[in-house]
Amino acid sequence: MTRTPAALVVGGAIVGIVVAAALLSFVWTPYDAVQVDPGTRLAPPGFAHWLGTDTFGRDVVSQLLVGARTTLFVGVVAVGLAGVVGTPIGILAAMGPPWLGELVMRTNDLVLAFPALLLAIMFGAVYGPSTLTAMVAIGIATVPSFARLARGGALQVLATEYVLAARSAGRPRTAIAVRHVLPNIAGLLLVQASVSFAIAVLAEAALSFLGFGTRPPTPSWGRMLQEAQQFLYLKPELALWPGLAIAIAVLGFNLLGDGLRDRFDPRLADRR
Amino acid sequence: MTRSLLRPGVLLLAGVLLVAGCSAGSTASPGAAPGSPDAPLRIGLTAEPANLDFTRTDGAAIPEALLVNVYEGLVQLDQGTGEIEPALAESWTVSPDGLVYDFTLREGVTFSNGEAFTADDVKFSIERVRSDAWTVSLKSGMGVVSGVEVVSPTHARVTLSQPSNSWLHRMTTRIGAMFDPSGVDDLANTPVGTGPYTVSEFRRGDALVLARRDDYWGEKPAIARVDLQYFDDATAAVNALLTDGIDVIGTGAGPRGARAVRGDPRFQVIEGTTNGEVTLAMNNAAGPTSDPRVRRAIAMAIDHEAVLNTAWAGRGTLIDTMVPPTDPWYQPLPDVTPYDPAAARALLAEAGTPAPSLRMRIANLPYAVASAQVVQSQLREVGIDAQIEPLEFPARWLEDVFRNADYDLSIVSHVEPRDIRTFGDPSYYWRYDNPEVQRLLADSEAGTQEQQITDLQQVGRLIAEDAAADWLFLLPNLIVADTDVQGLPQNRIGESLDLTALSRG
Amino acid sequence: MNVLTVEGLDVGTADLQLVSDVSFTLVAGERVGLIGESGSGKSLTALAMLGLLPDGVRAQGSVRLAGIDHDLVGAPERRMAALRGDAMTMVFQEPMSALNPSMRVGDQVAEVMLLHGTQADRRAARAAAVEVLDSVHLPDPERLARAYPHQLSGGQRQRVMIAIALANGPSVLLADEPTTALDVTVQAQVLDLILSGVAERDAALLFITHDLAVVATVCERVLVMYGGRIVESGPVKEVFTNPHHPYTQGLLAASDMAGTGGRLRTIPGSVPAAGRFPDGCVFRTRCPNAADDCTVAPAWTESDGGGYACHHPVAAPEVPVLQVRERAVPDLPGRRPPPSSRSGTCSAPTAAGARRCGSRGHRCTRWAACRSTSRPGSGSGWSVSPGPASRR
Amino acid sequence: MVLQLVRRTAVFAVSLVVASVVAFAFMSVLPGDPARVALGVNATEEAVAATRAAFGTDRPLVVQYLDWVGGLPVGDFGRSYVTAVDIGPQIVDRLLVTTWLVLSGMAVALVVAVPLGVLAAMRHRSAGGTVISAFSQVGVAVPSFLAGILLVTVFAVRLGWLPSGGWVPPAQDPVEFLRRLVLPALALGLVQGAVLTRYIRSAVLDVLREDYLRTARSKGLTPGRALVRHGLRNAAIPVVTVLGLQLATLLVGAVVVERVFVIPGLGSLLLDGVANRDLLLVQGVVIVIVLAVLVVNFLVDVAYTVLDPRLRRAT
Repeated sequence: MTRTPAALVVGGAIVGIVVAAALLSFVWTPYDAVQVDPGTRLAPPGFAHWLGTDTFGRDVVSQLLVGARTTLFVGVVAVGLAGVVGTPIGILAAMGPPWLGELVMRTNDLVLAFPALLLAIMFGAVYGPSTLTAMVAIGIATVPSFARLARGGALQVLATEYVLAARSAGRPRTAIAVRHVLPNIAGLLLVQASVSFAIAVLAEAALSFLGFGTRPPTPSWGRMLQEAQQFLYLKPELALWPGLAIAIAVLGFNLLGDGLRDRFDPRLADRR
Repeated sequence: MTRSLLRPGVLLLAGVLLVAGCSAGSTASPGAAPGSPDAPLRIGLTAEPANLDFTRTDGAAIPEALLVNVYEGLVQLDQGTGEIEPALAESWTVSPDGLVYDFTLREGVTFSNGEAFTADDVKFSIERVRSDAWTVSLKSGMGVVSGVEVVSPTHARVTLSQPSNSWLHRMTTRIGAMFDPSGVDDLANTPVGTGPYTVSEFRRGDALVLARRDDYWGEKPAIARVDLQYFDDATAAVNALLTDGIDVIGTGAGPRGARAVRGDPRFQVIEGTTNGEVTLAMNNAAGPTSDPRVRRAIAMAIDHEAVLNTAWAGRGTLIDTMVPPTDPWYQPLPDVTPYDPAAARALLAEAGTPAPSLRMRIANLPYAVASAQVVQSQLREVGIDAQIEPLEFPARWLEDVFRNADYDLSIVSHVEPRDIRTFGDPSYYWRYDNPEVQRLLADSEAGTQEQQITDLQQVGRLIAEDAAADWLFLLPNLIVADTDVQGLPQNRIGESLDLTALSRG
Repeated sequence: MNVLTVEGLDVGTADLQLVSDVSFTLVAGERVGLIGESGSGKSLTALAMLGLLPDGVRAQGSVRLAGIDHDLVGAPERRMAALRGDAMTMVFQEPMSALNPSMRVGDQVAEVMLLHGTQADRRAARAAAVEVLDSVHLPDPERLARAYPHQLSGGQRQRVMIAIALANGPSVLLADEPTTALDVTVQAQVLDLILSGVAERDAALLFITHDLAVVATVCERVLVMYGGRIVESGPVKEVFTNPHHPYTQGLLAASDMAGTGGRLRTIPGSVPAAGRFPDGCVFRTRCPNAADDCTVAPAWTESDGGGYACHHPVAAPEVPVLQVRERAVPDLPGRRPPPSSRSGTCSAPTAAGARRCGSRGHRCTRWAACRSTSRPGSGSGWSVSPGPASRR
Repeated sequence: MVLQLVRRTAVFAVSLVVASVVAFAFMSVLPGDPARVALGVNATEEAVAATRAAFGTDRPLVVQYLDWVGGLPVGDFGRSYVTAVDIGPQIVDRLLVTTWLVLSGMAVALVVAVPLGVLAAMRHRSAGGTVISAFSQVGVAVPSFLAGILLVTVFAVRLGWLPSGGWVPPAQDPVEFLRRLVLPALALGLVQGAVLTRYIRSAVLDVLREDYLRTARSKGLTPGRALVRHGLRNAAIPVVTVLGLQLATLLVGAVVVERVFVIPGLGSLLLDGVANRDLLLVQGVVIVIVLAVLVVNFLVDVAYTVLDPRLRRAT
């Protein structure tokens, strides 16, 4: 009845592969991912270059591996930022006085009105496009999802009897937040993190495609796609690889999120 | 049971596809329409003008569209020979001391607002360049003019403060454009000139529509309407060409247009040269690059042929200094800074900076981004760490690099004709201050033609030896067009994309 | 005459048998209780009869309805849909969620009549819906018909459900614990409605519950289910006073009817999960009388208009487990029993009265103690009180 | 109800004001003096000062803000320093284009997602449902610009069925308008459709488990009709929230798709504005996008009360 294992296992495996690729790129890539080699421009896939080379003679496999690093980096920083900022805000909104909760939620709605891409373009316009501005913009745009989730979860936990007991026993608020609330909403936050990660990967790709993300020559899947677009007539597969990489990574994080959701919220087990 | 539920959805989907399919069949006609003589000729370009006022807005996009086509000067460049030839001036004479120019104006010329063109307009236009109304940097070309005199309605006399061999040539650029005093109120949106075309519509983000004037004084162009369609992205322009969305891709699409139509009989490819020197600018006044040894090391670390082949598919011309082959003082200088990584490393060591870290703040244009990656990779080979930072062009690049010279390295294409003279201006963003070069440039203005050529050749050699900048390659004039479009320019040596000779055959 | 004949009904998924070999009949106007613990297969049996089994659950065997020329088991959806809500209807346990929250109550009632052509058009159906709502004693039915379910109380909603179930005059009404989710004070009124409703239409009632007291009051016959099988059946009086099956005995003993004095007896162990019932006698894992021969499924033993399936039936007690005494109930004019016919403190059948009643004391919550139920026309009813045998 | 509406409107207004401050402040932070940028490199200080006065950028920021924000309600977004064109009409033109794009994308998404989502829910145990779920999972993972590139490559460049991009206003040539709308709408809509399919499937699955659906069937409705008459409206309630979020996503997704398909919409106006350092323009576009998102959120709230009688005042 539950398909928990499938989503969790497949999603986990894909994410694992992406992480492994990113880690691998630190110690080994088949070739230097940024070294231009005019002698091997647009080489076809083969023994020397498994997936061929791009217009600068750079090895596609190497770029994909380092691109995984960029992608994960953006995701980790963006989602991390959102989680670290959003979660306490959400818990605070739940535990604090009602007006604070109201204020937080309205601010949330307001931030939600600035979509990630719009924020990133604004940031890029002011500070110049870079991976950093992209990460921060995506992160800020993701804060509301975490705040909202944390607030909702915290309100539920706070209504449970053992927390009421703890409160009536006079335990300090911070202790309650750390000891009771946080552990109980950690699962939901993990689900949100996974889903946000998928969104961050997509956003980074779109931004790099528009030229508001990762700067050359740092390999990024979105940038690879943008560069490959010039060669659609000649070598369409150049666009295929980064496109596939993006799609697979997003799929992986989404599946992982679904799997985790089934885990942490059994009521939803059969939904997706 | 579920089937009955799905039916509306499936039908709706089918309906959408049907509409799409039907219209796909029925509107083959607009695609066929370009065959008719009145159909607009659609030219795809990649840099859209922010507005239509080149007196106040820098950049090549506005004169590309408007000069020669909408605005005319007293003189113009012959696209084939590069010679200066008559335009609104039927003829002219120069006094022996090179200070007084007498222009005899063509009669019966009218502006597109109906006003007649007279010597008063010449005086108005030239003096206007010198006023605050003009703000672009090129206005300095009019600095040598000391006065304009209206001798008669058809006779204008321009007096220079000192002899200038380059002034008449500059009169072929945008600063020589003739305006009507009553037509300068809204230059950004409503240009008024004497040219064969007027701007009939400017759909921002889409197209600039030029319509042929019936009351044009000269030979009327063959094409009644030209749509200059602007694409943010060269790939989109190529797609449009392939799907008959446009008829011509002007420069800007780069090699990918030529690549896409290779072997396709529907299209022709025209390849020539331009004035666009893709220049690796080096800050001569600040940072590690203020040391000439570092600059020379950079120039010698770069394999220019590899840059051209990799970044621009080998299309284009290698140049060794700020002079395109179409200028009279062109000279190859292969031995000044040959590709020699070992020597480059040695020079860096000698300068005491074996591994300098440099900011390469480039224009975010395709050729610059592509070249920068090759250059960066090659510099890395000799130990130079160059960080690429693409800046939005034009605004951000102009602000940070061009105006404030806040850069170590930069890449942009310099398309203004005869822009070697910029090395005589210490405030120009190269921040190159060489009295010898400045003296030679001043001399070249006064002497004979031969003297001018030798002086400028010497300047070319000096700046190359100093590595005042490095010249990566000269952008090609790569035009891809439907086979039946005739009269496309082989070379682009002026500022304008000359539409007057175009026809369909 | 049998209006409903169920024979050899099996319900199961691909790998689980959930209901096995269930057979029984309903006669017109008859009220039959179907009792058993949760998980014994009562609801599945009812859903199988209506053809409303969840995805992946299938029925085999035979369910025949008088006047329908085909077997209901395996009948195409279209045919089943035609008789659901018409010839055979059902009232569910949860009135709070059984009504569409985004549709006006009247429309939901009208729909069932429009659907089966009982009313010709929307306007007529709406008018009829108001009438039906009135017939289930809903106050101000005109206004209520325009209300949304969330504006109604639980009892009101269950009345609406009953209205829907009775609107087309079914020949069989399946009631699946229709009062369980309601406030005890409202339960009696709702039960009244069901009983008077089926009586008026001479419909057969299959009343599913785990509340033996209700069965004792309401039903003439009872079917006892365990592990997806009917383990005992017979007239209520017989079965409740003289159970043969140890499970029935256990149920009776565990029922709170069995007395307030002693410790409440329970059936040891718990109902196994679906598919985990043992071979042979399904009850043997919890049965005090279980012996080796219980690994073989016991045959059906006929007894006193019913029967049981057990190798080691309970010996007839010297004193009845429960005292079931027949009590005369006066014939009542109209559908509503007059207050005077009721015992205890529940004097008014209105919701307000019930609430008052509820607030007076807990005696009322034992509804068997504070109410009697009429079956108009028959003049008889059952009232149950603990017999001495239950205090052992 | 009235109080609720007043409160909601107040929140909406405050949000808008704060958003305008944010947008304005953001652009004021931008390095670069619009007057200098407009005048180019060799401008004299006097000319710069004169231009500043002409632009009004020599006034205190607060005054500039109030001046700008005061014009917004009447559609006066100021005049661009760069293009010397009134921004308001320009934004309106582009917004119209983007609205077409977003709405057609939404239509595609709905046409794809409603039947597929419902089918996937009703058949969620069968192979068909699983296949739909898998496809929607994959669809969610495809960036819309990639979808756009693929669509152009296949249907415009390779097959030549449809134009590769560009825009023709519907009034000018309805057929050509549709032809040019198809691919971008698909690029936007298919991806969003995949997202929506998942939500609809989930919502319908929830509804399918509801008791009232069983009630509907017990009345004699077939599963399909029961779902249509009783389920879909209730399933629509959670889906409307997603639709609201998706409208915002589509609005922003249009930025990228407009780039791929060379469509002169709000997104390309924004990118051009950034490239030309046209602060007023960027400011204007940002506030319009934010306003659109806020309005959509507001409408979602309204849609809620229409769909869910429980949120309405008692009749």
